[in-house]
Amino acid sequence: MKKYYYWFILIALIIVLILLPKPLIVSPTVSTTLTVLLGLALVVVLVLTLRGHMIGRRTVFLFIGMSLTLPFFMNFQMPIKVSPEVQTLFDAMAKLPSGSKVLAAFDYDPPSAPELQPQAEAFMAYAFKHDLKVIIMGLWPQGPQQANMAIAKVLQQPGIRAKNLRYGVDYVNLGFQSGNEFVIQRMGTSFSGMFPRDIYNTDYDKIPLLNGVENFSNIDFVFNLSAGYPGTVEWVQIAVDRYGVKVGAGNTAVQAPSVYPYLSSHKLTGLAGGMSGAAEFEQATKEIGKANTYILSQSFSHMVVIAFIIIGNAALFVSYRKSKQKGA
Amino acid sequence: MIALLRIAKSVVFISSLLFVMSILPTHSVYSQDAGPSVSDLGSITVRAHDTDNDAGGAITVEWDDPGYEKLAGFVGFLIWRTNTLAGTNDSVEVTPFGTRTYDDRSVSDDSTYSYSVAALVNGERLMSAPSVQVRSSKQWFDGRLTWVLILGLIICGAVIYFIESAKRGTKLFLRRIAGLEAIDEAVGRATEMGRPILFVAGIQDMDDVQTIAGLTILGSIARTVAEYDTKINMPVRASLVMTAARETIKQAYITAGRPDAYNDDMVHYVTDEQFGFVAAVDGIMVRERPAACFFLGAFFAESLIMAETGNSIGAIQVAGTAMPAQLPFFVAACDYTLIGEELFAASAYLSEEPRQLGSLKGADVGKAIAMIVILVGVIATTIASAWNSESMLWIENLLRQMFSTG
Amino acid sequence: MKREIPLIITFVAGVAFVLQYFIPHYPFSRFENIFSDWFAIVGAFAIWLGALSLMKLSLLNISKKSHDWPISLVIIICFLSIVIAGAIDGYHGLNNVPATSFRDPGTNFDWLYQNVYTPLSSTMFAILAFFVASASYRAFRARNTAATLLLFSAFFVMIGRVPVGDYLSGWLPERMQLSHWANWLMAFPNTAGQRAVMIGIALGTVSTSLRIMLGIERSHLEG
Amino acid sequence: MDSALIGTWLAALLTLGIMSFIYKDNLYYKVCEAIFIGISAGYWFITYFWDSLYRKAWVGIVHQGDYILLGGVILGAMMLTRLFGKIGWIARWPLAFIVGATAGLKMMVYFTTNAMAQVHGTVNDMMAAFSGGDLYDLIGRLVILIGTVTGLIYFYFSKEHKGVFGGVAKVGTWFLMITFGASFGYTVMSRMSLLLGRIDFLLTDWLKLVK
Repeated sequence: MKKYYYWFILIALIIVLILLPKPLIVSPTVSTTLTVLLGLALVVVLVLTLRGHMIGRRTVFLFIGMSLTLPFFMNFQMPIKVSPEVQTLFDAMAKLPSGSKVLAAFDYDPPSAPELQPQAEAFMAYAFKHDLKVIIMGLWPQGPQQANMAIAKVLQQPGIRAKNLRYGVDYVNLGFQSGNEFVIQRMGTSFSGMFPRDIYNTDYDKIPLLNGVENFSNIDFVFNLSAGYPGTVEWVQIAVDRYGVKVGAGNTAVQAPSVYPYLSSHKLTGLAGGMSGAAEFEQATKEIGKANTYILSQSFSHMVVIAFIIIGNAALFVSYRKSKQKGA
Repeated sequence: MIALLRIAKSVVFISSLLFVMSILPTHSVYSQDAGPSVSDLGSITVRAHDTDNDAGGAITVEWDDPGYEKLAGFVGFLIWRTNTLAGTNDSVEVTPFGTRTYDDRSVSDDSTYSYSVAALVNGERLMSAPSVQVRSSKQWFDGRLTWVLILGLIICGAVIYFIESAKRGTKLFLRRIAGLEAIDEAVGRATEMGRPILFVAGIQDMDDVQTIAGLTILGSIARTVAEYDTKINMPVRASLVMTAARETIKQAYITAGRPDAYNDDMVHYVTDEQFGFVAAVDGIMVRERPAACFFLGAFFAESLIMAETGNSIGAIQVAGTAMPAQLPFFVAACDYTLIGEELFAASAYLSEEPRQLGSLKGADVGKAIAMIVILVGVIATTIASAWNSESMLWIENLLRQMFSTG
Repeated sequence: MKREIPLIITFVAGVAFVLQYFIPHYPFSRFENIFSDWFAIVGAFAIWLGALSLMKLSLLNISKKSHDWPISLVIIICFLSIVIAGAIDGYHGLNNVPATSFRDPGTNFDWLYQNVYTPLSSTMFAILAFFVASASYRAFRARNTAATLLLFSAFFVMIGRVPVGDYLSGWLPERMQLSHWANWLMAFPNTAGQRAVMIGIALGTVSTSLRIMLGIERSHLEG
Repeated sequence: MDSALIGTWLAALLTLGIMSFIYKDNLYYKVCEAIFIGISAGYWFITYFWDSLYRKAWVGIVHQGDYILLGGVILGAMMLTRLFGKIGWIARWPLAFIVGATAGLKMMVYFTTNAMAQVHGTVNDMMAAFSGGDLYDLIGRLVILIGTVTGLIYFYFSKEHKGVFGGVAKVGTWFLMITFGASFGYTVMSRMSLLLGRIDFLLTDWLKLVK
């Protein structure tokens, strides 16, 4: 009979969660208390371990789960310092006069969304608020869909909805095109040659926003969201090196180190790398969104992992001590 | 105390490396191009020839730019083609900035062509004189791969030489590999405890050499399994691997003289989906509680999920893979890990067949060559750059040419 | 003969595919494409064997009324439901526009894919985060010099890649900051280790392939 | 109740089921695992059927006249002889072909891209360090050189790891450990965001607890 308790608890928990007030956000004081409690719990684990009680995997799992989940409900801002890379990216965007045409290349897929989607949303919101005309395209098949999701989300903001933005006039989605870096190369001569129709099958010539957009020389800035190949490296090597257009990028944490050399040689105009880059980008554009929650979760979880490694080694030391004392 | 010493040793090792590099001066290796200076522009010269080392159907066009590209209003170079047999003209492609060569892959080997290149400036076409007539053709040998062929022949020759000499009875010395005794130990323990063995040959299909290497190790394990009547459970992710693994285990049972004890269901297909397969393997581990788990083959992100689950049930675990990114996880969560090449060597060791061992000796020749080339190359480069030695520069360039792969 | 023919086939196929690497001339130039086409087709036949094996084991469980027989029933029902959905949706109008496929958004097959297959697969992938944590807790211990090096290099890379690392070392000159150390470790010692492993793997592959082609390694062809 | 809402609930319940495994194996996980196996095996079965058998083989041979694909069909049919006990041994032929072709193909690919390109890279790195880089670069490349050579010595099977040779091999294992540690540390961080994505799905899309 006892094993059915788990089921009752689980179902009751789900019902409670559904009945809770929404959105569920706790005050900064409670948030700080929760953080301190989490820290104290780790100290307890450390003391237990030092006394020789090794903790089980489930406790580790619990800590990871808590550290990732709790920040979602917390109402506090990590003090985030905007790094020079992100500042450069933001400055380049801030310099664009309203009506500038920005090409947004979405080169990622859903698994990278936690890191890149917040950047996409912040970018779209910023662009729409400052009347930048956005031309979307993707070298990854699922990129343009991710773009549409970001647009749908930012269009719900009251300030942006009031602007009555029109598809085809204020923004356009050209869709995905296969061919990797060759797509960028061909776009250097002709956009319409590479994208004869947009994602909704409208002819390139019939879209007002694209009137007079022949190649990169009609584009004021390229913003590239990239999770690998093809991505930022290809954009820099072709669009920047050959056609001299300015490219700024948002990258996943895994991908970012490989584009740092371009940043130091000033070929790349700014970079938001990984979750922390996304959070900084949100700070810079003042479009606070998911990344500021995510970065809290991620930092918490990283700290927990590091804490566990330290605890594990502390335990090792103690056991060495003990065995030495026994030996002596 | 010992632990402190170890940590100190590692700290010194890493931090001395890091410290030296951190106090060194910085300077950027990137430089800017000089600005354009164009005065009078001549005409474009065009050369066309059959594309080298290919399967036909392609002609390479090369041209030089007297300076059009630096003019404001320059759009690109237009490649213009004349089919001299059919007498037709067409434009092939407008090339992007900085291009001086173009492979036209839309020609037929049965016709001849002549090419012109036009600079497109402010809507004008500044056309060059046509090139000579050319015809594309197929080649029987890819000239860029000459050194690959020579080096490949040396290493394959070494492998075959040692196989042959082992066959004639020459004693070959090979050092032992730590993970291998563990394989026997693991099988032995499972037999003693009367619990099954779990074997996973990676998640790739038969078109990966690692899968085949995993199956050859399975062959050795299965012989022991058949002798001692241990239970073996082998879930697979690809149906072809299932067929091959069944053949392998069946043969082991026949060799052990117990063909009737063999059952096809020892090897069973689960699903082609990577994580569906993982979910199933995890389920098998926690329910059947195998005493020993073998993960030998090509693995991806699932490596740690499986190895950690195996660890949690207290199974003795032996892993081996040639996926560099997954090795750390196996090293962290398994009792023994065959690192990279050891996976390929393991089956030869386990078979104890002289011919198999000979092949390892051949691969060692390859490693020796690699080390010698690296050292010679580095020494030659050092001397060449320090004393401007001509002969060393020659060696340097030769090595560079030998090992460039096209 | 039963034994020799497969060995001859292996040898001839192996040699042919080594040769195609060097010969751009037709028909060698097409070998790689032909192999991948054939391989896909053989795989499509072989998956019948796999599916039958899965169905057989599940049915066996049900007929024996073994402990978990309803679970086996779930497998069979799910398998059949998506197969039937995919078979009905299928491909339509192959040569005319618009051609529809069973994978298009809005089909039953796609609904199953989006709401069942995808969440299951990404969650299974995501629980890796838990295992990564417990593995680091257990494995990153300074047990011996090798383990200590593993610990330190992992630690540097980890802490160098979160903002905390830069807060901790922000007062140092740029070259000595943690993020810089992390990048250095990735760029140099890490590359060295990777290279040694990769060269070893390559030579291991060559010797294994030769053993296979020469018929010394043939356990998968007997039985 | 529209199908999207049902879909979200289904996805959420399946997500929780898989997650319950980390606590311990239980009936809920077993059911989710069975659903996963059934659905994904069926998914690949039907995908193979339409893409490889229908689109590639049937359309290729019957509609486009690419008769070379018949070879694949014949090999595939041989594979199925496994179902008929007596002539089952014919199934070894396609297996022999695939294994042989793989051996030939992969041998050359690995030899050039792994062995030759990496040796080339190591030598080239030193050249680059001398010709253009600064001292920082040079030290780094030197570390690559030492690490690569000592690492290769670890993989050298023909000599016992004793004396100087053993010492050098030991340095090789140290480099391997640094490599493994670095990759591990690098991955720990990127894996967290995968789980973050699932938790976000549960809290935002399903429970709508946060925006």
